[in-house]
Amino acid sequence: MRITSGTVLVGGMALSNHLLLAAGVLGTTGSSLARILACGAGGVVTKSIGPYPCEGHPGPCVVETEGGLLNAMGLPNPSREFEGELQVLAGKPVILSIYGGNPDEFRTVASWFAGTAAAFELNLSCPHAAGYGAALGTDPDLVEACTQAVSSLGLPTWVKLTPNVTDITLCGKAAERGGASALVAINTVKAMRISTELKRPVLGNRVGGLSGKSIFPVAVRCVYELYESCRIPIIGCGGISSAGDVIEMMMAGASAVQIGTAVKDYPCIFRSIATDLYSSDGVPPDTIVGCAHG
Amino acid sequence: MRITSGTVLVGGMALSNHLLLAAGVLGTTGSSLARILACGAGGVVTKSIGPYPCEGHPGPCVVETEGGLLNAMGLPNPSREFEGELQVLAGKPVILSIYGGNPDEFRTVASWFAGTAAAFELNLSCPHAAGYGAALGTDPDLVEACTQAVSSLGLPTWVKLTPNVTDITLCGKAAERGGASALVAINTVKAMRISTELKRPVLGNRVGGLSGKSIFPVAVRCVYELYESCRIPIIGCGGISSAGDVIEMMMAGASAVQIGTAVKDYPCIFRSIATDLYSSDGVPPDTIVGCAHG
Amino acid sequence: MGSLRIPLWGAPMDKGALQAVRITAITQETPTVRTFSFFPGFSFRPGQFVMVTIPGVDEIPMALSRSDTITVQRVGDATGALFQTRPGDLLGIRGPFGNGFPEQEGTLAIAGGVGAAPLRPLVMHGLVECLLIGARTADELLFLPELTQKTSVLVATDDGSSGVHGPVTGLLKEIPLSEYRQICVCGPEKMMQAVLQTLDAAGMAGKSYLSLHRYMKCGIGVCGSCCIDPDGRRVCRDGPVFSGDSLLHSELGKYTRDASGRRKTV
Amino acid sequence: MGSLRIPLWGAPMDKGALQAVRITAITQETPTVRTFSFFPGFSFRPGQFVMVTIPGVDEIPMALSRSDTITVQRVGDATGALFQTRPGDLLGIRGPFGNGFPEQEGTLAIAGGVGAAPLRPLVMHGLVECLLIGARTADELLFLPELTQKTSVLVATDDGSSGVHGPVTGLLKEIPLSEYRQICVCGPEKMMQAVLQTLDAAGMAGKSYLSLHRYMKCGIGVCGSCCIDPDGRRVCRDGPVFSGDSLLHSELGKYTRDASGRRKTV
Ligand SMILES: Cc1cc2nc3c(=O)[nH]c(=O)nc-3n(C[C@H](O)[C@H](O)[C@H](O)COP(=O)(O)OP(=O)(O)OC[C@H]3O[C@@H](n4cnc5c(N)ncnc54)[C@H](O)[C@@H]3O)c2cc1C
Ligand SMILES: Cc1cc2nc3c(=O)[nH]c(=O)nc-3n(C[C@H](O)[C@H](O)[C@H](O)COP(=O)(O)OP(=O)(O)OC[C@H]3O[C@@H](n4cnc5c(N)ncnc54)[C@H](O)[C@@H]3O)c2cc1C
Ligand SMILES: Cc1cc2nc3c(=O)[nH]c(=O)nc-3n(C[C@H](O)[C@H](O)[C@H](O)COP(=O)(O)O)c2cc1C
Ligand SMILES: Cc1cc2nc3c(=O)[nH]c(=O)nc-3n(C[C@H](O)[C@H](O)[C@H](O)COP(=O)(O)O)c2cc1C
Ligand code: FES
Ligand code: FES
Repeated sequence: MRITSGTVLVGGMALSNHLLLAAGVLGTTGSSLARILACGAGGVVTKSIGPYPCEGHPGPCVVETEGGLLNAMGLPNPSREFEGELQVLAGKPVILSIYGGNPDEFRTVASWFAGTAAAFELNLSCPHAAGYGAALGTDPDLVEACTQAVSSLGLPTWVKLTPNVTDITLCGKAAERGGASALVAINTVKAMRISTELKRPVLGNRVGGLSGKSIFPVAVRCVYELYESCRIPIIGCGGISSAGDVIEMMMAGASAVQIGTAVKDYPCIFRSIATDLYSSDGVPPDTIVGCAHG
Repeated sequence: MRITSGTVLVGGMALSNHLLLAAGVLGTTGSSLARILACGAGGVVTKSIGPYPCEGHPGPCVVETEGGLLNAMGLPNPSREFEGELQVLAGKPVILSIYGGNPDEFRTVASWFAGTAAAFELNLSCPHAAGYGAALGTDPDLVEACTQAVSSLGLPTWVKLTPNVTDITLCGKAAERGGASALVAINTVKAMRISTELKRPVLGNRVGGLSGKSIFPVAVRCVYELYESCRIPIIGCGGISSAGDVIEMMMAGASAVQIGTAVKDYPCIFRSIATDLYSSDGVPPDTIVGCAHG
Repeated sequence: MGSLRIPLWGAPMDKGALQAVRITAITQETPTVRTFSFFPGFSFRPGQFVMVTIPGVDEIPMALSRSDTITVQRVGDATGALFQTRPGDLLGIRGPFGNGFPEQEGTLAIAGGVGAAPLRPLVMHGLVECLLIGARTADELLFLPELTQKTSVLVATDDGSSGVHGPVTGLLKEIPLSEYRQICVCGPEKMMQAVLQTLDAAGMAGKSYLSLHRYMKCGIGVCGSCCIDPDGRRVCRDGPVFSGDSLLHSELGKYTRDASGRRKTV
Repeated sequence: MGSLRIPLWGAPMDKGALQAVRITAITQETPTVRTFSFFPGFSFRPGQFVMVTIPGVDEIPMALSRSDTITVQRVGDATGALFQTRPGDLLGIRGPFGNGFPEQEGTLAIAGGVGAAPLRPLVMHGLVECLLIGARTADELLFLPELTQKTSVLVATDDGSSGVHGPVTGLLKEIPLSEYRQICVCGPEKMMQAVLQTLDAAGMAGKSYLSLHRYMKCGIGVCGSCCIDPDGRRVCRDGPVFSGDSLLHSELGKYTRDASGRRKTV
């Protein structure tokens, strides 16, 4: 199955295709983001930027597992200085990922970038940063408040959700109430590996988040559940590595997708997926979004 | 790293080794359970038995995914007639898995088998059975009440937890308050796959549970978290397929383990793991349980 | 069990996944049996089965009667829904699963009713020297013209409308059993039990291979619904074809289990 | 980049996982540099690096100076903690990662300080015809006796305590650059920048290979912390060895980024 290409209107953005770079993957520098755009991505989400510069967790920060990656980067970021990185990206479809410890911090960071970013994505979902990410994102009231704080600035505001909750639709609905333009699902699944030789968790932060192929079925389920409960568009993320995965996510209810881990081995995966995904005799994308709910 | 063999005292049971069959895998008939014991399992958990016979969900009930299995069996079981199956297992280390829609149903089923089963395991965690399993197991109060209803019968009562919650330790602590003898973590991770050709979810029940290698890092994390919060023993389950995995689970905090999906390709995996796991010059198992928390 | 005598046809399949196939033709074989042809087909070994999804209804096990056909008797909901499909419709397929029959020349095949389906490929590839085939009535005899071209066929019908009057076991008396290298059997449970008894009396249980039916949910050996007593072997994975001697003291012909796992007398 | 001239030693490693190794020996090479030998070693190509975990402290990138050694200069917390370990202690290793130097004979190697570590295997395997080596002082010259046995060595020191007085670039004037098939360089950023300028002026940038250092967190090309401007190449995955001409208009020698991603002048 293939779909027709064309401008993708989603969550207040107009993208050249359905394939975006996920937050935190090769998103620390402007030139890296530009490289990914040159590799065929329809849009790029930056590394999550916070109210203060942060060096992240001690290493190891990433380790490969069977079928996935486990990471606990700890949200390293240059904070406001990231403005410098965005200069080479002026006019490009760049979504700035933001984290903060409360609604005010989210708004502060957003206001710094209101002139340079095309949209915001709120990281309410990182599972391994005490006081940030999922620490807020598991509480629907805080999700609503943080979303509200940013969406009121008037730029498209995407909210990225964590799968590590009993009911992801409660958080999706809270973001919708807060004025989100789109939901992004999912961030990593809380996980751990232990080095039996060193007798300690592999990651410096002990607990981390699982990404990659292993979590694809979890991501599809989350997108499917959100599609049943929310009206704003959903951007699917988690374990996508082929055009078939993109179609599957779209049938679950995603209007576009983000790709993270799979970029590691092949930064130009965007171009190769697009080649497999689009065809002039394909079906219109709108006809397949959510079609598995029939 | 190897450990010494010997009787394993865990959750009110005395087992010949650390390796148990997980609930619902080849656990529908007495002869199948006997086969697994003959294949070297230290104990077997039965298919979950409920208050009424149940045919389960329409098919497909199981589908393979990369690195795992997705299932939505729907708790098929012969209910009280399962007594007949247990006859060939008299005196064997059989743990009866139970499901019910409320504390009374749990107690009723348990009372039927109080003479034949060596212990009970409460399925408060199956992610795809409306009104059962995780429908109760995500609510700490219900976890406590169901545990209480069964543990008061006086037999060892294990409580199997779902990872599909915001904080698994709340459910672990609830089970502990209810008088559980041990915690079993984890049941499957809620997930879905869609057939892009058929344009519908693959499973008859649409949503199912992911098991196998894909979820091992999630299971290790859950066991690790429970070990920090609870005092009763933990039985690790989820994606275990080698002696190294068993050691890793024990270091996370597991006193014994259950194996499900990996049994599919090789029912005698218990014997082969035991061969790799035990050695007379190994370290005592007690010295490694939870050692990754140091 | 037997080395590979029959070339594998078609594309190998990702056995784990659910693959869609499109129905290309539906052939009425007998009043109650239809063959569904589909595309694409895939490589298999005679006696293997697939799990067939009728979308939105259920998934059921079916032997492959060719690399791209299943031959189905209408008995209930799922087979009924299958009979409602038309060419062009999609089905889901998982498999092929199970072990299949040993592939040896000099085979005596014994088929009852739709049990002719998994035996058909053995016959069509010239491995079967003689086929005993039974059905309720003459018009329920499956694949007869085709099979007759490839092997010598003896017929029995319950109502005597063709061949010997009575069960297919009646034909066994006339057959020099020990002259065959193996005996492959598929049919209704009671028929297979009767055949096995006769073969055992003739000392041929060890050279016979029976394809069993049990309630299957996963098809891959994990759920336990198809396990047989007393040894807990899985029909889907350790079978569906078992040697006759390994079934002599089993539940075969005595009881089976339903979808919930409750025993029911055969 | 270059075909495989040097046999791979040791066992291949599961690159994805964190593997423990045991320190077998610690050698004081210079007042600030120690070589840590460990077991087991593993196959690698000269110029590749590993991510080394000092348990409970941090993980840092280190070039392999042999298949089972790293050679470390003490500069801060993690290297300081490494200097506290003893033989028998465990380290974690991920890797080897990165591309390594092309393996060609007729190489001119240029090492500054601990930059001699990744160049050592090239020399020891006879690929290096001439080595220019620099350090702050005579006693900071790394591996000197060993290297002198395998190749002709020219020395420069900042304080003039051995060889030419001044930076290693000073030696370059005496060298007939175009006679070498390639020029491999590793050392402090400023030194590499100066070397590259000289090589470029001599028209040799396209035949030179520089091993870069950038802040690394993942080592496998996913986190983005080691990316260089202006093209976003990843030092850990697309490097650490880059051809000189591809670095001419890069951030090399100008700025680098710290753990948080903030730029700092070199
Ligand atoms: C390995 C194997 C190969 C088979 N090959 C063929 C074949 O080639 N042609 C053919 O017509 N039939 C074959 N069958 C039998 C076929 O699977 C059943 O007739 C079919 O499942 C009935 O489904 P239903 O919903 O129409 O009937 P229902 O009304 O659901 O049930 C009727 C009877 O069919 C059987 N049955 C139902 N569901 C299943 C199931 N999931 N697994 C096993 N048995 C079931 C039970 O005995 C049940 O009592 C095979 C069975 C097995 C196990
Ligand atoms: C590919 C590569 C190979 C290397 N090979 C060697 C070698 O063979 N021998 C050797 O002594 N050193 C080598 N280094 C440098 C070494 O990684 C740093 O000296 C070490 O990380 C310092 O850690 P620290 O905690 O002791 O210092 P800190 O006090 O943390 O920092 C001191 C400086 O070291 C650098 N640094 C710190 N952490 C990292 C990191 N994670 N990644 C990269 N740089 C870092 C930074 O420039 C920092 O300013 C290599 C670096 C790279 C990228
Ligand atoms: C190394 C790494 C760093 C990440 N950093 C961030 C981040 O800063 N902010 C964020 O919202 N998500 C972050 N993520 C999560 C990804 O954006 C994505 O949600 C997740 O990895 C699942 O998608 P994938 O399987 O395609 O990688 C990170 C993931 C990885 C692997
Ligand atoms: C086919 C299948 C059926 C299962 N049935 C049950 C069940 O009845 N009760 C239960 O508590 N868990 C059931 N489970 C969950 C397993 O017991 C186990 O918790 C899960 O599969 C993770 O372990 P694994 O990765 O080793 O399979 C089932 C799992 C599978 C794959
Ligand atoms: S059908 Fe599941 S084990 Fe055979
Ligand atoms: S260190 Fe992570 S991309 Fe290079």
